[in-house]
This record gives sequence, structure tokens and C-alpha cells, in this order.
Amino acid sequence: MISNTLLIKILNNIAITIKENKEYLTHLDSVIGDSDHGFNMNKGFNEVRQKLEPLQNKDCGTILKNVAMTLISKVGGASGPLYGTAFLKASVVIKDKYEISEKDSIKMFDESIKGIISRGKAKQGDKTMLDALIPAYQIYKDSINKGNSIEIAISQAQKAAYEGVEYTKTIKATKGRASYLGDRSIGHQDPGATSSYLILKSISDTLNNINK
Amino acid sequence: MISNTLLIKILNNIAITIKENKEYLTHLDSVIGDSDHGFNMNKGFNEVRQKLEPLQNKDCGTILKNVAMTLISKVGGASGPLYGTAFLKASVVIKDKYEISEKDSIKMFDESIKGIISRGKAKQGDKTMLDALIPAYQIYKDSINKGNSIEIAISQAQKAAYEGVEYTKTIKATKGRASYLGDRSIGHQDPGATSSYLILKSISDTLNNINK
Amino acid sequence: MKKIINNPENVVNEMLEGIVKAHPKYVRRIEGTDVLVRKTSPIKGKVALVSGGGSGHEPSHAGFVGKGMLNAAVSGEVFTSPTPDQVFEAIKAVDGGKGVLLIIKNYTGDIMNFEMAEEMAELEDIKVKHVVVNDDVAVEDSTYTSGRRGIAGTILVHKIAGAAAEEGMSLEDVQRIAQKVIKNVRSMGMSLSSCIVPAAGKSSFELEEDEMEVGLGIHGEPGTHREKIKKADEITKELLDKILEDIEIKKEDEVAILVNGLGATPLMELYIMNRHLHKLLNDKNIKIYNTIVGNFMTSLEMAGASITILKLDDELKQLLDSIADTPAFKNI
Amino acid sequence: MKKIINNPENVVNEMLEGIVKAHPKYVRRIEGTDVLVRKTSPIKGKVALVSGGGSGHEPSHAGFVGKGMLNAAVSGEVFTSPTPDQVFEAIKAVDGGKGVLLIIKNYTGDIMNFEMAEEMAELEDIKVKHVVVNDDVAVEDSTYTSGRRGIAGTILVHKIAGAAAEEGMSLEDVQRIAQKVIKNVRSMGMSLSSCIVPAAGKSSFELEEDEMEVGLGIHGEPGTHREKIKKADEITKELLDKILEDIEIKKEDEVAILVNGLGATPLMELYIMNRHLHKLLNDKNIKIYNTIVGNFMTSLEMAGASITILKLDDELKQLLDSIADTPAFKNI
Ligand SMILES: Nc1ncnc2c1ncn2[C@@H]1O[C@H](COP(=O)(O)OP(=O)(O)O)[C@@H](O)[C@H]1O
Ligand SMILES: Nc1ncnc2c1ncn2[C@@H]1O[C@H](COP(=O)(O)OP(=O)(O)O)[C@@H](O)[C@H]1O
Ligand SMILES: [Mg+2]
Ligand SMILES: [Mg+2]
Ligand SMILES: [Mg+2]
Ligand SMILES: [Mg+2]
Repeated sequence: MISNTLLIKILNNIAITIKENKEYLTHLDSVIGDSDHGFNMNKGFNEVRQKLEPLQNKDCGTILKNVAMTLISKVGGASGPLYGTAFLKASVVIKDKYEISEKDSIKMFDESIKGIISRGKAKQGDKTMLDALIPAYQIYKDSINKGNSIEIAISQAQKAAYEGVEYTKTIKATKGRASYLGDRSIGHQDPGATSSYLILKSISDTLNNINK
Repeated sequence: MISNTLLIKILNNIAITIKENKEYLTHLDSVIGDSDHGFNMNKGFNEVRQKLEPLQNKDCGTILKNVAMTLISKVGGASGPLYGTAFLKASVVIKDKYEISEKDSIKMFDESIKGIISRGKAKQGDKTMLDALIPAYQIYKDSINKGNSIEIAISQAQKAAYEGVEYTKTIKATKGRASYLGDRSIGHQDPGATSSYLILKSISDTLNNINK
Repeated sequence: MKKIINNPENVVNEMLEGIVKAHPKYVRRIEGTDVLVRKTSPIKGKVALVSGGGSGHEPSHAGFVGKGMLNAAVSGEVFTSPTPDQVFEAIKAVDGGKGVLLIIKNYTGDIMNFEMAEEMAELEDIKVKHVVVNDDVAVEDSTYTSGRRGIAGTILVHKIAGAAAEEGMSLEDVQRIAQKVIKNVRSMGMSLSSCIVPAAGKSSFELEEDEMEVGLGIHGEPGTHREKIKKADEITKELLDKILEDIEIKKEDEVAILVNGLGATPLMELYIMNRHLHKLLNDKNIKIYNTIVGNFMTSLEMAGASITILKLDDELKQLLDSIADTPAFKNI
Repeated sequence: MKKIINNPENVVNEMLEGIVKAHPKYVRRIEGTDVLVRKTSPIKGKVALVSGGGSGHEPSHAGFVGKGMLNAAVSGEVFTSPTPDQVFEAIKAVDGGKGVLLIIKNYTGDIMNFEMAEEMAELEDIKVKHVVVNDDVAVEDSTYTSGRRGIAGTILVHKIAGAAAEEGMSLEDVQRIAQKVIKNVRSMGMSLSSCIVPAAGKSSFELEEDEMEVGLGIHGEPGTHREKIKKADEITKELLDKILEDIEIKKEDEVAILVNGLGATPLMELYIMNRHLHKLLNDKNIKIYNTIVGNFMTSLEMAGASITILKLDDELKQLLDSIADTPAFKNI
């Protein structure tokens, strides 16, 4: 169970994580992209952070919808609409709810990924954020379905996402800006997969610290 | 006495000297000017060299007038009109003559310098070619007047020109492009003074080798 | 990082202010946005053209707002597609009742953001259509890539579709014309140096003193491959050959050519390329109807150039010739 | 040396060929020379304007040959004044019987070569006059220097004197107008990097990563001094302050401003400077009548910019506003 208060805390920590990794993400994007991923993600999540205060007592759906709209209107590039759509789809699942159940969380994760796919037309193996998110989601779903808590499941999921990031190093990009590099993209890790991993890792860290 | 044949040889050797020092002169000009002195001088004297052949049997005045016109129409920049004017004024002194006497040579040198001064409005101490040419001329005149040969006089003159070049390192440019640098021109040797010295040195070398 | 800027985070905003101050007769800014529209907007009874993309390509795109070309330009952060709300603001500001055509360059981000704006506009009953420019032959156009990128050829889409709109054509016709240009335009670029994204603060890639990067885009991304630097004539031939592999241009065909500088290349070098490009096309008996040389689609301070070839027909020729009056492109 | 060229010795010739191929409606080349004249030359009954100088400043000067500006441009080697015979060819080709005005930038070499051409023309009874542009306030104008250099302000002399000639004014009047512009125009520049003269093959000077050169000319010569690089707003203020020390501009005076790039500076940065320049002048209650931003008087691939201020009166304003149609400057 994740309360709206905890959700706010999670989002705040994601924003901090992105900020801490701004240069790192931009560096990754400079190698196979256009050097803006860290700057743009930080711009968006920094704005998210500033909007959290007045959302304190709102329902989880409203909170996430606001996050989504902020990302869509502040990030730009490829990641803005993709992360924006992901949060928007997740928000619909928990419309009007003040708590997120285990079951909700699977649905949210699933809908987010579906949103990214329908918006960006990519699939696993294209060397995008999906290569971190899809394996993470599969582990997450299995783990919850086995009866694990959100804390445990998300901790397993972020590890899978990390492996997904590692996997992106081995493949050729066929979607997004890195695809222009062809074979020269091999050997380099995908910035979007990395930011996805960092987001999951941040959620996991927040949840697991709280429960300790 | 310098015959028209010897004059051709002198001019040919000047052209070779300038070619050999093309990079050097350009380098000097890059420090306090605009990096073109070597290139332009070489362009002009290279053209002069190609024009010498058909001038073989012409009088000295015609030869030098041709050199002057070639320099004027090929060198450009500040040095083109200045060297062009110098050779033009010298050519007038020996109009129609097939030999240059000691006395002619003083007059030619004098007229050349006057031509440079009237065209460029500079004076000694402005950090220009005049700082090599004027002291060289004074020594040259004195030496010939003392009864020395052209060979000896020109050899003394080129040494004075060399000292003139060294002197340009100590002073501030107040004419030409280097003057824009103000005090920052101090410490650097003047490219035009250097090319003037190289020309005199080349004449001296030619004459002294021949007589050995 | 050597740049004449104040703060990397403010470059786009300060640039837009500077553009408006420079060209007050042409453009004004929609308050609270990074959208520049023609001084008098909307224009009733005329299809409006909206283009845009990341900043750093100046004079693209704001420099082409004016008579005979664009109605609005939307500027994102440096090399970052603008967000949907900004594009939507542009659409609303320029729609004169006859509909709006979005000119999008083929980048994942641009397409997603512009399409989202289109969805928003449709909800408000504004007629919107779009075209996607993909002229860069460096990238293979297959289902295994994101397809060819949009680069300098975009300028010709602006010019020709802009002329069509100015003539009062319907949205469908303006879109058809824009698509015809896109179908017939190809570009290929190379560079001698990288650029520095202000917020990143360092070069996007490094090149050795004797290397050039071939087939690169306009966002500081590396190209398709690296070579030893060649002579201007060889470079020109290499770029042209690659273009002609991709599009069939026959003897006696007429073309417009654009030799575009990426930002730090002296005009002298662009003209030297242009000279040889003319020779190569003449040798092939391809007729050059129109030549454009200059910095139109740049990549910050990148040194390099691209060549664009547009195959013309009578309709395109007439539209290319018509008057344009914008800050960065004028045809009298 | 990273350049898109073939052979350093041929850059000027090949560039001129490329220019003629790019702008055949505007210019043609006088065979056997490096002179470009308007397509239809001479024009009877109109004073003709001839400008020129070393190459490497593109689009200066050939880019300004056309209606309302120059009749001929003479190109020397890179950064080298053209020779008198070339200037003389230009004079002969454009003289339409009403005389020719030479627009010379204040460099020893330019003055000597152009004056020699003037002497040649006088021998053939062609009426020739000249003006010397010296707008660069970096250099003190005293008997102990060669005086202020001519830099970007030259463009405004071309524009305004060109308009006067187009109106049919006499040679004396066109000269008077040109001199009025010269008297009222001042510029000041800075750079972030040097340029490479093709024939020299290496940088004219070196700057550290955190240094800028202030008060430099347009030939890769070092400036008056070196400073730590500053923010765009500070640089703009420094340049403007130096200009305003040299020329009195009072409240309510009207000016034209030109923010000129030296070749490798992104337009983005010029616009950022322009923004602050407007603010500074507004704060002083100086009225900006006209703003020009772009690369007009460059120095090969040098990164940097200059600011030019021209104090206007009604006559200059009207001439500045009139039509110009040249490859690099169009006023519709
Ligand atoms: N079609 C797509 N589907 C999913 N993710 C994508 C797609 N295209 C790009 N991405 C992700 O977006 C990341 C780049 O984001 P960003 O740098 O912000 O945008 P841009 O490429 O427009 O500069 C890539 O690393 C990749 O993970
Ligand atoms: N007014 C002048 N009188 C005499 N010599 C001059 C004058 N101005 C410049 N010079 C000489 O010309 C040299 C520069 O020649 P060059 O580089 O060919 O011309 P530019 O300065 O036009 O590039 C200087 O080093 C100086 O010796
Ligand atoms: Mg990116
Ligand atoms: Mg020089
Ligand atoms: Mg981007
Ligand atoms: Mg010179």
C-alpha cells in the first residue's frame, strides 16, 4: 500500500535522484544522442517538485496526472511525451484513490509501458527505456503475484532494470536518435533506459528506507 | 658596375630567397600582422622570376620597371605598392642604361626609399621596412663615397639592415597593421623590415659569390 | 566552453528576446511562450504554417517567419523538441480559419510532441494537418531505423509550402505541395568539428585534427562514419553521390540546390563547394534552376556543411520563385 | 588546418567562381580579374560604387553587389588588399559616366592600392573619388597610429551611399553622404578564437580556454588586450561603452545598430548580445531606429562579434530605409 503522502515523498525523491544524475544522463546522451537528456529530465522533475506542495492532500490520481502534465509541458524531446504519457496512464488507474494497492501498482506499471509503446512505437530490443522497463515490470508482476510486498517487488524490479540498462550496451539502437548511429551505437548504454532505472531505483530506495 | 645580365641574376636570386623564407615571413606577420607577408611576397617574386627570361637582353631600366609593375599587380597589401614603388623609382634612375654604375646605385637606393616614404607616409622608427632600408642606405652611400665597390658596400649595407631588423624588435609600431597592437608590438620583429633585409642580403650574396 | 552567453539555462529565452528586438516588423512573441508568430497574426482566410524544433539551428526556425514562409516558429530548448502545449499555443495564435499545417522534422521527439499538439487542437475544432520532413540520406529509411532525419531540406519545404499558402490554397493542397517537396528533396552533411550544447558545457564528440565526420545530423550527434579529411571537391562529390544513390535525377531534370553551412564554416568554403557542385551537376546534364548558399539550418558552432538537392517541376518552380520576406530568407 | 578547400593558393578564385554560380542574377565576373560587378554594368547616368579588400570577410564585399548597394567588389588574396590594376578594372567596368566612388577601409595597404587605381583612372579621365571608412574605436585615431581601422561599419556605408547613388545623386553628393555615415559610425569587436589564413595553415594567435581577445580587427590580428571571458551582457556593455567614449550620442538621438558575427559565432549568441544592447541603449534613452544582426563582415572562421552604432539624421534614415537587393543584404 502506498498512501498519497508516501507518493509525494517518492516523487520528491525521484526529482532529487534525477537532479543528482543530471550530468551523468547528459553525458550518456552526448555519446549516442544530442546531449540533452539530463538537462531536460531535470528541468521537468524540478518543476514537478515545485508543484508537489499544493498537491499534498490530493488523491493519488490527481497527483500523478499533475506530474504527467508537468513532464509533458516541461521536458520536451522524446522523453517528455514518453514519461508524460507513462504517468498519465498510471494516473487513470488510480483515479480518485488515496491509496495504491499492490494490484493497482501492477496495473499502473503495465499501463505506463503500454502508453510508452503506443506513443513511441518502439519494442523491447530497440535500445530504449523499454529495455529497462519491460523486464522490470515482468519481475515486478511475478513478485507481487507470488505475494511479495511492493517494497520487495520494486527492489527486484530495479535490479532487473539495471540489467536491462547493461543489456542496452550490447545492442544496436533501432529507435530514437541513437538509431542514426547504426552499429556505432553498440557498446554504449541508453540514456533513457538509465533514467528509467534511476526512477525505479529511487522508488525502491524510498520505500525500503521507510520500512526499515 | 652591374650589367643587365647580372641584374637578372640578382633578381632571380631575390626571388629564390623570398621563396625560401615564405613561411618565415608569414610567421613573423602572424605575430603582429595578418599572416600574409610571406605568401604575397612570394606570389609577386615568383611572377617576377617567370618574367625575367624574355627580359634577358633588355636595358636595366626596362627590367626594373617590369619588376615594379609585376610587384604592384601581384603582391597587394601594404608591401606590394611599397616595393613596387621602390623598384619603379629605381628604374627611372637607370632608364635606357645597360649597366648600373656605383653612382647610379646610390641614386637608385635613395629614390627607392623616397618612393616608399612618399607612398606610405612612414618615417624611421615607425617599425617598418624603412628601419632596415634607411640605415642600410646610409652605410651604402658612405661606403661607395669612400671608394668601396658595390660588392663591399652592399655587404656592409645588409649588415646594417640586419641591425635595423633587430632594432624593430625594440620599438612600438606606429604605422601599418602592427600599429594596432600598440605596446604589444614591442618585442617582435617587423616582417617588412625582414623582407627588406633578405633582399639586400640576397643581392650581397649574389654579388660576392660572383666575384669570388 | 567558449560562448557569448549569460547562463546556459536562459539561452533560448534571451535569444528569442533578441530576435524580437531585431525584427519587430516581422515577428512578435506570444506572451509566456517560446512561440514567435508573424507580427500580424492570425491572417484570415489563409492556411497557416507552423514549424519548429529544438533551438541551436538558427536562423531556423524563427528566421523564416514572415511573408511567403512560416506563420509561427516554436522553439524548444537547445536540440530538444518543444513541448505540445507550446506548439498548441502557436496553432491557436495563427489559425485564420483555413487550417494549420505543421512542418515537423523526422525525429521521434518532434513527432510525438507535435502530434500531441495536433490532438489538442483537434479537440478545439481547429483543422490541423502535418507533414514530416526526412531529407537526410545519411540514415537509411527502413523499418529497422527511425527513418531519415529532417535537416536543411526543411527550408525548401518552408519556402514552397509557404508560397502555396500565400496563394490562398486549401490546407489539403498546401499539405500536398509540402509532401511533394519532401518526396523530392534529399540532403547529406559532414562536419569538421563538433558543437557544444550550452547546458552540457562540452563538445558532443571529438575529432582529430585530420578527421571529418560524414553523414551527421544537426544535433551534434556523431555521423555514420569518420574519414580522413579530404579536399573540398572530393567532399562535395561524396555528399552528392550519396544523395544521387537515394533519388533518381535524370538528364535534363531541373533542380534547386542548397549548400548549407552548419554554423562555423566560412561562406568562402560554402562557395568553394558550390562551385564544384555546379560542375558535377553540369557534367551529368542536370539543370540547376536555383542555387542557395548560406547558413540556414545550423548546429550551433559546428564547422561543416550539407548539400541539398530538390527535384523540381513547374509547380514547384513557380512557388520557389515567388516572393518571400522573412528575417533570414528574402526573395524579391 | 581544418577547412573545406582544395588548395590554399586557389581559394579566392574558386570562391569567386562559386559566388557567380550562386548568384548569376546579381553578379558577373570581369574575365581575367577578381572583380565582380553587377550583372548589368555599367549603369548609365548613375554614380557607381566600388568597394573591396582582402578576401576572408565574406559576404563582404561581393555579397553586397546589387541594387541599392555596390556596383563592383574587388577581392584580394585572403586578408590582402587587392592590387591597383584590379581596382582599376572595376572602375572601368562600372563607370556609367557619372563617376565612381571608391569605398576604402582604413588599412595602409588598401589605401595605397586603391589610391594608385584612382591615379590610373584619372589618367583615363574617369571621375573618381574615394572615402575611407574608419569605424573601429579599438584603435586610437592619432598621428602616432595608422588611425582607426575600417570594420563592420563599412556595410552601412555601402547601404546608405548605395541608396544615394541609386537616387541619382551626383558623385560629390554620394561622397558627402558616405562621409557623413563614416563620421557617425563606430564599431568595436571581440573574439573567442583566432582564424586560420589558408596559406599560413595555422592559427593567427592562440587563446586560452577562458580568455577572450578584445578590440581586435578582422584580419586575425591580435586585439588591443586580452581578458578573462565574460558573460554576454558584460561583453556587450564593454563594447558599447568603448564606442560611446568615442562618439557622443545624446538622449533621444536615433541610431542604427549592427551586431555582426565574425564567422563562427552562432546567430543565437548574436541575438543574445542584441537583446542586451537594446536594453543598454533604452536605459540611456537612445532610440534604436534599425537593427541588423548577422554575419556581414567576417574574419574567416573566427568566433566573436562586433557592435556597430550609427547616429542617424533624417537624410540617413530615409536612405537606410530604401530598397536594397543584393545576395547578402536585402531590404524590401
Ligand atoms: N520511440 C521510443 N520509444 C521509447 N523510448 C524512446 C523512443 N525514442 C527515444 N526513446 C528514449 O528516449 C531517450 C532519449 O531521450 P531525450 O534525450 O530526452 O530525447 P531526444 O532524443 O529527443 O533528445 C533514449 O535514450 C531512449 O531511451
Ligand atoms: N606606411 C608604411 N611604410 C612603409 N612600410 C610599411 C608601411 N606600412 C606597412 N609597412 C610594411 O609592410 C609590412 C607588412 O606587409 P604585408 O604583410 O605584405 O602587408 P599588410 O600589412 O597589408 O598585410 C610591414 O611589416 C611593414 O614593414
Ligand atoms: Mg537527447
Ligand atoms: Mg600582412
Ligand atoms: Mg534532444
Ligand atoms: Mg594583409
